[in-house]
Amino acid sequence: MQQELRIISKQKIARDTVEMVLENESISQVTVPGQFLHIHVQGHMLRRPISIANVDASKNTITILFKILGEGTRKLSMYDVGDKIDVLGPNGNGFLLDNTTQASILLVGGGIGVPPLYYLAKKLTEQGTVVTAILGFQSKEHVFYEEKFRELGNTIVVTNDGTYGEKGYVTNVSDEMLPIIDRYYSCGPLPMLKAVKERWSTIPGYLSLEERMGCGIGACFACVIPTDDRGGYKKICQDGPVFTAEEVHLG
Amino acid sequence: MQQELRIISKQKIARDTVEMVLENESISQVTVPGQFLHIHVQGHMLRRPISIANVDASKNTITILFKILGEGTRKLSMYDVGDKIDVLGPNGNGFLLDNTTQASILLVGGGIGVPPLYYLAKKLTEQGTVVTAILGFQSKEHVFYEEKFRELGNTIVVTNDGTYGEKGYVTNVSDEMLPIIDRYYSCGPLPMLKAVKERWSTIPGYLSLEERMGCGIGACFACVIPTDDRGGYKKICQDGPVFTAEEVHLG
Amino acid sequence: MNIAVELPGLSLKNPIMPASGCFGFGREYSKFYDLHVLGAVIMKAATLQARFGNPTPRVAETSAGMLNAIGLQNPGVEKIITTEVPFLASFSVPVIANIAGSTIEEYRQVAKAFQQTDQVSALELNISCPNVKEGGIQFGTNPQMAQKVTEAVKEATNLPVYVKLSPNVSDIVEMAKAVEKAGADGLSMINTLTGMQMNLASRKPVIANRTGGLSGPAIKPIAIRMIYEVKQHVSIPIIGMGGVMQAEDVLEFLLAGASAVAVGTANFQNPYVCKEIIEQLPYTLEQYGFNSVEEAIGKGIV
Amino acid sequence: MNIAVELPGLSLKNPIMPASGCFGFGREYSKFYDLHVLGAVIMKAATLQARFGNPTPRVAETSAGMLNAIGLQNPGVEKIITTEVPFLASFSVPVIANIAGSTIEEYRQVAKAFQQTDQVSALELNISCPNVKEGGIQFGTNPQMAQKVTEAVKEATNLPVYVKLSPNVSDIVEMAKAVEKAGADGLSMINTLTGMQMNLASRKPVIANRTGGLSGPAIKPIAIRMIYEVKQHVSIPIIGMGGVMQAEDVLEFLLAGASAVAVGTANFQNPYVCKEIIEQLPYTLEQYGFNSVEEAIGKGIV
Ligand SMILES: Cc1cc2nc3c(=O)[nH]c(=O)nc-3n(C[C@H](O)[C@H](O)[C@H](O)COP(=O)(O)OP(=O)(O)OC[C@H]3O[C@@H](n4cnc5c(N)ncnc54)[C@H](O)[C@@H]3O)c2cc1C
Ligand SMILES: Cc1cc2nc3c(=O)[nH]c(=O)nc-3n(C[C@H](O)[C@H](O)[C@H](O)COP(=O)(O)OP(=O)(O)OC[C@H]3O[C@@H](n4cnc5c(N)ncnc54)[C@H](O)[C@@H]3O)c2cc1C
Ligand SMILES: Cc1cc2nc3c(=O)[nH]c(=O)nc-3n(C[C@H](O)[C@H](O)[C@H](O)COP(=O)(O)O)c2cc1C
Ligand SMILES: Cc1cc2nc3c(=O)[nH]c(=O)nc-3n(C[C@H](O)[C@H](O)[C@H](O)COP(=O)(O)O)c2cc1C
Ligand code: FES
Ligand code: FES
Repeated sequence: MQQELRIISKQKIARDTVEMVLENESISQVTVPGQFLHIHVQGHMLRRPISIANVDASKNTITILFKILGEGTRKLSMYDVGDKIDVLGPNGNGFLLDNTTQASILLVGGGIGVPPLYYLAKKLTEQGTVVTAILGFQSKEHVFYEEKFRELGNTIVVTNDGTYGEKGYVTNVSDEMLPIIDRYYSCGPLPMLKAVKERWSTIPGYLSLEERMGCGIGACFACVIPTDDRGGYKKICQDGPVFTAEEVHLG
Repeated sequence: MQQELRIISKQKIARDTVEMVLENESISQVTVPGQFLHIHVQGHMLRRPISIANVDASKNTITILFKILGEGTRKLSMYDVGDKIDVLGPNGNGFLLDNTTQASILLVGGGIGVPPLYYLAKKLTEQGTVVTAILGFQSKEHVFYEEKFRELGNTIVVTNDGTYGEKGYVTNVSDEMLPIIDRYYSCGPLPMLKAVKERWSTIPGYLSLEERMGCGIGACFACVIPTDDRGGYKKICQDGPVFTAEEVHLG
Repeated sequence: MNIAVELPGLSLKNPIMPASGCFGFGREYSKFYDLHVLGAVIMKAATLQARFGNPTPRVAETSAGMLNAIGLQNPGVEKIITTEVPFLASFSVPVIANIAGSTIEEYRQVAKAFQQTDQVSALELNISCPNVKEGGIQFGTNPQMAQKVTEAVKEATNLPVYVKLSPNVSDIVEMAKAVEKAGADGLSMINTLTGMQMNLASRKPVIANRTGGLSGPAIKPIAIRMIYEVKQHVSIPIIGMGGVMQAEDVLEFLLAGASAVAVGTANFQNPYVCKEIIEQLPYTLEQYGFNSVEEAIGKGIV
Repeated sequence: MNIAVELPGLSLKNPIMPASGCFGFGREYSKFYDLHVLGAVIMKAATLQARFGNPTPRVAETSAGMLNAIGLQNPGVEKIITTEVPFLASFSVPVIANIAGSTIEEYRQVAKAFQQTDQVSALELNISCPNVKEGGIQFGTNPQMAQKVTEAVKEATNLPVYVKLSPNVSDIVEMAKAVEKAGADGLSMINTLTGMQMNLASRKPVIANRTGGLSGPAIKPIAIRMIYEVKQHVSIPIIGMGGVMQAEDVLEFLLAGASAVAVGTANFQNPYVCKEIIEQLPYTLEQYGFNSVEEAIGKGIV
């Protein structure tokens, strides 16, 4: 689907981090956690993939959170409330909620990988699953959505420089601080995902991956990730962005 | 000078024709009729030259009129009141007012060549000169500023298709309809200027020329006009846009 | 308004087709609109064996353009024939197969393989892919090599062959003449220009393959110039491409000498772009005083 | 932060200079700021006799770029030496003379003429102007011709010679090696790419000369790629250019292998651009972890 979504609120929620609430009927009704919007920013050739961080199906709203990183996100941050943005979506597969068991779930998010986990946490707790979240940020001023996660479950914040919460990486959180985990879901930068996959190698996990995209819908083969050493691959935009930890080679 | 000018009003005054009033202290104080602003439109590599159509030095405002022709003017027309536009100017030489004689002056404007003549007419009548204006437009719906010119002097409107005023070209206006003329000033499309130069070949005249521009300030040699057959030339953006009818070869 | 065009092997109801590599095999875009509206479809490049392509990142954004180094990832010609061609053919739209290879022999075999199906209307010979280590660029920049590979493919197939020229050459006319002489039925131009972007933070090229092919509106003036030059020196028709975003661009290509127009990068920004251009084209032609597409072809050559 | 750079014949307090043809002889821009802040100034091309250049329109706008076909309009080398060079030299900024010609003999004579003044620090040999009928493009696309004209100019002058390469070639490395062998002290790259735009209403090319040179951000990826490739095959320094708009672009050129950077088309949009880039550059270098300009040169080559 390609649609124009009206911005109904915009807020800076941490350093270089913007929360935008968008209004749209159809997309908000069909979205599952982990999917993304492919956003056209005026004057830019390629769209920007941004995860869906929250959906309020009753109000027909979708929330996105993004970090001002380069030109595209900088311009997007300058759109005003009332403006419309052109999006493709919801794209991608989303997280498998797996609601057959009353499991204990760990969510591990790093920086701008945190947003999709929020919508996921909401959906998981709605179905009665117990979630524990580890949220990693660079430093205190980058922290966002801590309170919102706390409302849903036990939440541990770590910062690289120790200016807030625990010091270190998300994978430094010791087992004593965590319940017994049945499954984990993670999203964040590639080095973090590698470390997460290793740290929790004995339990099933789902990873949400990032890659530079062309089409964002599966046609151009820009965003492939190898699944084996024999030429097997998946497309992050279409088959992902969420994969089981085993099925992808993180290199 | 490069400055940001705030748009304080915007109005459609004829088919595809927009009047914009811009606020700026310094430019409005130094401008003479015939000069132009070199306007940067967001997302475009080259600036657009647009004549200054009026100045109110007491209110620090400058008026421009432009026709929506291509992408640049289309985007400019979509700027809102309160937005700022980035301009270079005032550029060019402007019309020589020649206020030594109490002359009878003819102004001949075609389409979007009319705007600079309005500010000129104002300045001429301020100094006591009698002006007659011939304003040519494609058709009735393209006519603008007729009333404003009438306030300053005798004004004859012609349209190519005869839907308003006299039918035909500005040069079709017969001598009987005109007073004795000492001098003329003309601005409009090149074919019109050629016809004007021929029609009033016996009296001194000033022509305001157009050409595609790069720098707009005399550095790039994009906008030259030959002055003879031996390689002589002038730059429209710097030495012009106004030239005496004799000094330029219209080809 | 008659917007149909007749080209060797291709009766096009309109001159618009997605460019190779920018539309996959149509599956994804078929979810946005009925592909039957298209003049034709050019498929993603086929090689003899399946290819994984280059490491990622494979794309980067540039001013009014993008770089790509996909590296000809494709499932191999056999799989394309059995699974992709029938899908596209189901929309009753002419299918053009883009073929690539590392050796003349590979080109020949891929071309031959497409003889198996009667659902492919023409071949587009990609002698200009800048993103593969072997072969690719050589065939595209050396007129003798271009001639040889064209001859080999012509021998191997009954289908009309459109040779896709690389703009990364000193003399595009020489290349065009060489492949015309070798029997090409038409030309496709232009492929991408080789470019690079630096990642300032990591201090290395953004694209893992280092260089990538530049496409999009940034290259349109180069495409127009090359088509204009070539049109005056060959008598085979040209499928033009490079930076087409809207119907006005299509008319610009027609005036410069293209007989049909492919749309690449624009699909990524607007998945409906081909459909929208097709709908707009009659109005644009009318606005500029043309009664048909055929009438506009080459009209800008002075 | 040390942003100075040492190049043959040029002690630059910073690596930024306006590109030839985009700054005239500095007079107009000197009204916007004190030209002393510049690393150097490259003058508009000089030919032996005064030239009027091409008919108008001479420029057109393209996506993220522009086309120009000025046609080397200039008052001739003698007049440049007597009236323009002293003006520029009065700002105590190194002056680079861009020289052009239709024959090797003309190049030689123009080069020789600049021996008269001691206010010119280096020559930039424009062997790549696509907008003149005779000579121009030949010297720029044929390695033997490029070598010959470079040798001739080197013989005629004691000044360091920077040869400005054309991007309209199949093999830029071959061209670079040829002129290095011929004694070039440095390279300037890139000049414009030959392009064209159609005027839909008039049904002919916008530019009276039909083709023009494409410049601006649209071509930056091509410039970066060519500099990256050439840097690995020559040992003479490169003055990089093509689409520079801001300090980040300068760093991109440095990483790709340029030792200094010229700014062309951007001056038309923002007459203060060179000054602003010079002011910003130390912060940009610092942001990406560099302590000097020299440190960044070629650091992106992997
Ligand atoms: C599936 C997915 C979900 C994402 N969700 C979010 C999110 O919720 N919030 C958020 O802040 N960011 C998210 N990102 C990252 C986001 O897409 C990039 O930060 C953004 O594209 C950068 O654009 P820019 O114009 O600011 O940067 P520029 O560097 O100017 O971008 C240039 C080009 O590179 C691409 N690019 C640059 N960095 C990345 C990156 N890390 N991943 C993918 N493409 C990149 C851009 O899309 C663009 O095409 C997500 C990425 C993916 C793939
Ligand atoms: C000294 C001078 C004064 C002018 N005053 C006015 C005025 O008061 N009102 C008005 O409506 N127009 C005026 N024009 C014409 C105006 O500059 C063009 O209509 C405008 O640049 C078109 O831009 P565009 O983006 O809409 O068209 P596009 O066709 O998209 O423009 C593409 C490029 O061509 C240039 N261009 C296109 N047409 C012209 C033209 N006729 N003259 C010069 N450059 C052109 C543009 O500046 C741009 O660089 C003036 C031109 C000059 C030279
Ligand atoms: C992501 C991508 C993949 C491409 N793959 C191919 C290909 O497989 N074969 C081919 O001949 N051209 C390929 N091209 C080139 C396009 O078909 C086209 O020639 C070029 O992009 C210029 O058109 P555009 O500016 O409209 O994109 C590819 C281009 C892009 C952007
Ligand atoms: C209007 C114009 C005139 C130019 N004239 C010359 C010239 O006389 N000699 C020359 O070597 N290059 C000339 N160039 C090329 C520039 O010096 C530069 O190499 C090219 O424009 C790429 O840089 P840019 O993208 O920053 O403009 C000219 C470019 C433009 C736009
Ligand atoms: S971005 Fe095109 S296939 Fe994923
Ligand atoms: S526009 Fe550059 S000299 Fe007139």
